[in-house]
Amino acid sequence: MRVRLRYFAGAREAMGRAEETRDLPAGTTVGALLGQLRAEEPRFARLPADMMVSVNFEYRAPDHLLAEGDEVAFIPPVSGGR
Amino acid sequence: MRVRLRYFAGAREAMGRAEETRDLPAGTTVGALLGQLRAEEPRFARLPADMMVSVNFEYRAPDHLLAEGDEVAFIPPVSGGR
Amino acid sequence: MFEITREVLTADQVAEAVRAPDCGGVVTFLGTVRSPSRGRTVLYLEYEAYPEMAVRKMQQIAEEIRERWGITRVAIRHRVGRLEVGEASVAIAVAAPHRREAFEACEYAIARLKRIVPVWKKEVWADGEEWIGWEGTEEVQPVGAPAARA
Amino acid sequence: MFEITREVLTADQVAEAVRAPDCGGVVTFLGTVRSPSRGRTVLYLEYEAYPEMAVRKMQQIAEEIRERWGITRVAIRHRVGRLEVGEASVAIAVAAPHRREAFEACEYAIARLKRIVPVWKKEVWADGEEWIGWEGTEEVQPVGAPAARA
Repeated sequence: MRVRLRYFAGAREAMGRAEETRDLPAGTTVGALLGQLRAEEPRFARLPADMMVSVNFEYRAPDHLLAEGDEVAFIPPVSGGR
Repeated sequence: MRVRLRYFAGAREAMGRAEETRDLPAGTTVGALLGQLRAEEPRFARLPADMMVSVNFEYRAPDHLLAEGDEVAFIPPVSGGR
Repeated sequence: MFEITREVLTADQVAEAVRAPDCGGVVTFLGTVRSPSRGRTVLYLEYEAYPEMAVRKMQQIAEEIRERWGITRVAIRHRVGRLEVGEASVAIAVAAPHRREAFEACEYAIARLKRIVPVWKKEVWADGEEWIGWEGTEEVQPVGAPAARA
Repeated sequence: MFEITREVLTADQVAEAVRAPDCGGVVTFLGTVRSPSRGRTVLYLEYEAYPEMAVRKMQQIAEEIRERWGITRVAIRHRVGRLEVGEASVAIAVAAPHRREAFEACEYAIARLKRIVPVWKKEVWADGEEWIGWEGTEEVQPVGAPAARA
């Protein structure tokens, strides 16, 4: 299945790109995707530990199952003293 | 001594005037002025019990001493659910 | 900015008056004419002020806010004359470095204004009118200063 | 009115969007760019959003306010792009029949926005820049959903 990945703010700058598309095996979870990206890309492994993940615009936990066409975003901590 | 009296809102309508000037003996207090006005004018005696009095734009208690040129205002309860 | 005015009030007027580079938050309150009010359909309202005293009491509220929160950027405007339903009768803005204090001080300002600023409103309905807060009474008791602030 | 925009924000835009005859109070919050920030002089800020998600999260905040206070009149706008010191990055307005609830709900909205709406800012100083809240780290831990709301 194909999923779209999006990076924002510091994550976008660290990754050097705003988005990409990945082919993943059916049954891949958010946590498994994170594990794969960390293994493949040292830059991804250095993203902040308290980064959150959204799937189709909702925050999701690592056990969330991905599906064909999902949009997955990596969301560093949102801005502070506004 | 001469003092200026001012009436607002319901007090103005009940008294039929917005202001007047009075000659008072030296040493007159706010309370004594109230007593005099109540005795002289039944309309004044019927103003609300929780009305407040200001002298020169400050709320004052009945024992406050009036002085030449003072501006005394009778202030019905201010507006509620605004 | 502390004033009694016959002009239309907006949030921007007071917000712009208090904004400052060292203040991260601006809280604005608009009090608007409601209808129905206490179960009756309001046609319009008439506001009346004791303007010289009202402005002094607005300044006093700003001074209380400065003492209590250290906030110096406060604007208060109250409209008088005829107001239609939905129009703003009072506009308050408070700017502060941190938003918690700005919210607290703005809410304090409107609560104090309603207690100490001499402004009255008359509600006008299809079948009558009444000064709000005004209840003429036969009984007369001693008249004094308002209770000290909380 | 829930939006991410590149336009200048004002208090009036959001206040006018929520005003209603049965609401006696409108509380508006403007969050503005501060300088100095954490001890450094700010030249300007760059805001970036995940706009599709940010608008949905603003709508979620309005829904939470409806559940908690029964208030239905909420507007939230967030600006993105380059902002100068003193300009507003976020504008929120809440109208309610009674002012207490309007203050509470407006303060709730900005607190929630800062937790769940995906918007980031980069502070730019004379000698550098930094994404606020962003701290790149060698350590990687499990990534999950934000804590449930209070």
